[in-house]
Amino acid sequence: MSPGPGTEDRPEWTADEMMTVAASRQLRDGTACFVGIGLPSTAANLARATHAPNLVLIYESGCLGAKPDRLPLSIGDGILADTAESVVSVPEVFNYWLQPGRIDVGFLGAAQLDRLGNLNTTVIGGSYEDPKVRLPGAGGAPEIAASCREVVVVVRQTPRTFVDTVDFVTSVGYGRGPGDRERLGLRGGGPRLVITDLGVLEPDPDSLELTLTRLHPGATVAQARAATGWPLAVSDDLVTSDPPTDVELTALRALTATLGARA
Amino acid sequence: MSPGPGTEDRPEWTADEMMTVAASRQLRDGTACFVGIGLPSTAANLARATHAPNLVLIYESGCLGAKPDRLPLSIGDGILADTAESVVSVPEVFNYWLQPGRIDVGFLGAAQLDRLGNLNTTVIGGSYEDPKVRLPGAGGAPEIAASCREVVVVVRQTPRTFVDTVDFVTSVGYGRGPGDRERLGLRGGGPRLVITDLGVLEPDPDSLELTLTRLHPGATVAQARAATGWPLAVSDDLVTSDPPTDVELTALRALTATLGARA
Amino acid sequence: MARIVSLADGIAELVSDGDVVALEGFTHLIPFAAGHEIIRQGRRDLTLVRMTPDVIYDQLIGMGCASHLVFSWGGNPGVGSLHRFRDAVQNSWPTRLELEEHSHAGMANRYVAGASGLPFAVLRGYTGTDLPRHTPNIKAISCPFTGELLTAVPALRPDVTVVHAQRADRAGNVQLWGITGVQKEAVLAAHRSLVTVEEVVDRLEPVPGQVILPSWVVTAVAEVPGGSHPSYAQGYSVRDNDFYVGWDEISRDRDTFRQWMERHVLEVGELE
Amino acid sequence: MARIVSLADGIAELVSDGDVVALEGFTHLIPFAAGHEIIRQGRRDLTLVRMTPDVIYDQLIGMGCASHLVFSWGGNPGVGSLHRFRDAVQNSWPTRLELEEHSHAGMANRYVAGASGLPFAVLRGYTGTDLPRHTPNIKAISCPFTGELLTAVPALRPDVTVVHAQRADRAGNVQLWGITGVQKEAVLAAHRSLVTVEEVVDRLEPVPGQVILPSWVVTAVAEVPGGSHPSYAQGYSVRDNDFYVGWDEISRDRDTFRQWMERHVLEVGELE
Repeated sequence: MSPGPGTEDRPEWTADEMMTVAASRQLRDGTACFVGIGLPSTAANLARATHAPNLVLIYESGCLGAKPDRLPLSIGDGILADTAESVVSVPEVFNYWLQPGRIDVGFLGAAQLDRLGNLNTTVIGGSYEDPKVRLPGAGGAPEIAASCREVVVVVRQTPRTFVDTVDFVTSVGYGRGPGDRERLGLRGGGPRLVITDLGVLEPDPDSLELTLTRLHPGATVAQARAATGWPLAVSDDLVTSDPPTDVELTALRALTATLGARA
Repeated sequence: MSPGPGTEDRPEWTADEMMTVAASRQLRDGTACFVGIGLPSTAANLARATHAPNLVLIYESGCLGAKPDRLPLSIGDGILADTAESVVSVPEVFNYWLQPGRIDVGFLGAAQLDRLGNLNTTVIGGSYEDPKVRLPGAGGAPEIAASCREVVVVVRQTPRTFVDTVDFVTSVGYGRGPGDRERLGLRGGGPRLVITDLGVLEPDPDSLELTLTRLHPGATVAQARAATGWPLAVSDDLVTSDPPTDVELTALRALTATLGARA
Repeated sequence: MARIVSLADGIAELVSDGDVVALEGFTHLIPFAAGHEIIRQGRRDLTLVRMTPDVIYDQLIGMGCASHLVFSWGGNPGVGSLHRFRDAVQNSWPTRLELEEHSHAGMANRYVAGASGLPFAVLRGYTGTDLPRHTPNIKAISCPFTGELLTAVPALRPDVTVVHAQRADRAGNVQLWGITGVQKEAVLAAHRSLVTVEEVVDRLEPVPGQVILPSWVVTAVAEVPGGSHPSYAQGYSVRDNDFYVGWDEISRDRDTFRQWMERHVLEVGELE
Repeated sequence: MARIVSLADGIAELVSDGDVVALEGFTHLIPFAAGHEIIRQGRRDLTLVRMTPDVIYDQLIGMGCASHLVFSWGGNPGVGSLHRFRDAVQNSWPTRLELEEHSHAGMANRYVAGASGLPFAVLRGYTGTDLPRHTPNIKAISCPFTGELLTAVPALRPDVTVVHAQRADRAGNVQLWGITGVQKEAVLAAHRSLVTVEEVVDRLEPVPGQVILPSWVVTAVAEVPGGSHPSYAQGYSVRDNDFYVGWDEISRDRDTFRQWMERHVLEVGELE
């Protein structure tokens, strides 16, 4: 049977699994990755379980080089401290490790994202003072987005998430366009990839606008356009992601089965 | 036999011993003391061995609450780390412990001191660029002098040391006089006592000029004046120090016998 | 020197209506029992400070203890939103909650400045985000050597900081280890502090990764075994992740929340 | 990832004439063997940086390796002056030595700024002293919130930092404990780093008070047992206080000093 998402009734893998696998593949062995909780943590631990055993996981709780054998529910589960090469204070992780640009990749999620990769995790609708939906807020994201050598965003693609204008800029992608990061003094490279359940977006080399460069097996350009709140540009060299391998799927499912396990 | 330094041939104690005992008596039990090496360290450890068992010794090497059972030669001997309640980094000892004014007493020595308690440990004679004598420099002293709730200076009294004008202000006492510490934004109280081998000087309540308020047994005002490079003011209420007790002398001699011992 | 007190006495003495209160903890060692005692004692108009307000702040907010929240991430980690926090912000229930919002890096440095006796801290942060538009105390500052523009945030100086730790000795020296977050800075930055501990012991055996808070910078210590549940104390307990997941349902509805709080917090004493 | 190298190769590769070099250590863990290798390799025109230049800097200065010294306390702790340092400052022997002088608090914060990727640090320091008159890079800075005047110092970014530690594992992760001074900051602030260690082991067992320098922020590790003598490595050796006392006599006279260095440093290989 050829690779693909199977039939609609019995997919061989879910779109979330494909997204997580695609994200994990972006992490090169031996690099250092600042890991947010949720999909980023799953993807980073999948990478460590497959092709990148020496990936250095940095959690904002202060765990440097954590090697959890199960998925933590929070960024501060005991398994992270137990397996870390060292545990430092929270001020130290931000000041000595993130801020100077030592971290290769920052993995972020978002509630909203615009075509220049600016992210919102603060408020949706209404005003800041009187929002329709109050989200958790910034956490480590603004400085992860500013200081990591590159940023990878992992987020499900929907018109509610992929919006023309974010309601609040919590974390800067490319700001208002070329030159903006430099003008703002942001020293990291910005969002290099946005990995979704449908495919992968990358900034256009000139305009920096997020452009569909890859589709996951079974997904279509029409689906991606329908899931995007701006007129989505599509690369001339659009390619299709390799489907998850058996090794990847087995490792991923073994990992997710352990989510938040207590012992 | 009445208290006194004995005969010239066989003093019951040396002037340095009297100075160290007088300094140790200034340390109240349960307070925190920032300890420089040399006489201050000896006095602080004597206090701990006698009337102030719960004196908290802070060494700039990062040893908080050190309880050495012998006198360290340096501020970083292993015995300090071995017996400390905690060992913190050097930036932390200055930023979290000294700078906010948490330390009750700073114990300092000096190569020169003027009538307003300003201290020099940098250069003597010539110019800064081409000095006659190059001394070790500032170390922790400027900020100890600035930030401790009070400062006690322990120094032998000679005309070379007690000078009209210090050649370099390494650490500020009362600057140029009343109001100067406040104007400079120094939050500690400044030098409350100068303890010498002849007696004790304290700032005049109005002028802040160091004034002889106490003589050690056997020392005279004439000696003190001769050992001072400015016209020394003498308090109307000049008193005589209590001589070292047997307990103090025994403890002091036991301590000094261990100076820098390796095991 | 820290005094050993009961939790009820410690809260009664150290936390007053209108205070700026930080109950810190980064997922690990969150002082839940102390928060519950604040709720039982009916404190009002608190300015709650914390990098990661989570379920205990959701409870304090939902019970009407707070009028202000200074924070950088208000969620149920790995689960989702804090419904009582959202209800307060979106609907002023049970009372209006004013927000002062930062990033983690900013909040961490604000504590560092407080602990260091400095009026402000400098960082690379916030630039280009919408946070400075809504949070007045984020300002630009230029390097006096290079002219480069950076960001300044003012020191945090809580009236009282409350943290949970594994152990204290009888003199009140406190020892914690594992993920120690920003707790040392939060205690050193505060005017007063209360530490709840799993146990009071004769002697603190050194532990790798330990942080020591000397007795002379702690106001009071209360022995409260299990005092961080459903958070955890490394070496004593594990995080009750099921509780955090279950909180989502309990807290979604105002009545369910109130009933849960009545039964599990208000009607029980210290030994919940 | 750090490479495991010989001391001679590490110095040859990482330390060049004209470099800004910090050999850090606060009484404990001073990298003497590395300093001796720099002397043997005949490096010149170094800007030596250190809070507490002591006997190894006295030796480097006396052997003519340095043209600049950035420091806060240059003495033989508990013994007295550094005679080679004094001779260089007072008489330009064997060569002129330019000083840049700070306080400990200032130097420590300069390393912190370097480690933090900031161009400067803020502290309460130097005010009212004569240091700012002679050290240009001490400036006033005002708090953007309160207007209060404080002091700014620029970040230190050595070309290379050299430290000694107790252990490394085979992947180059470094572990040190006891008095750890400003070594973590000095390594993180530097462009390159060399760590000499007492031993390379299979696995770093956690130790109370440990500082870990992950392999990915260290350039090279060299196994040099006893590499901090006459300083010490907690758990491996004790400070050779007699040597420090004896150095006073050896270093007082130029010829005695030269002869001692010939015999104990120049004529021996790595395993002095």
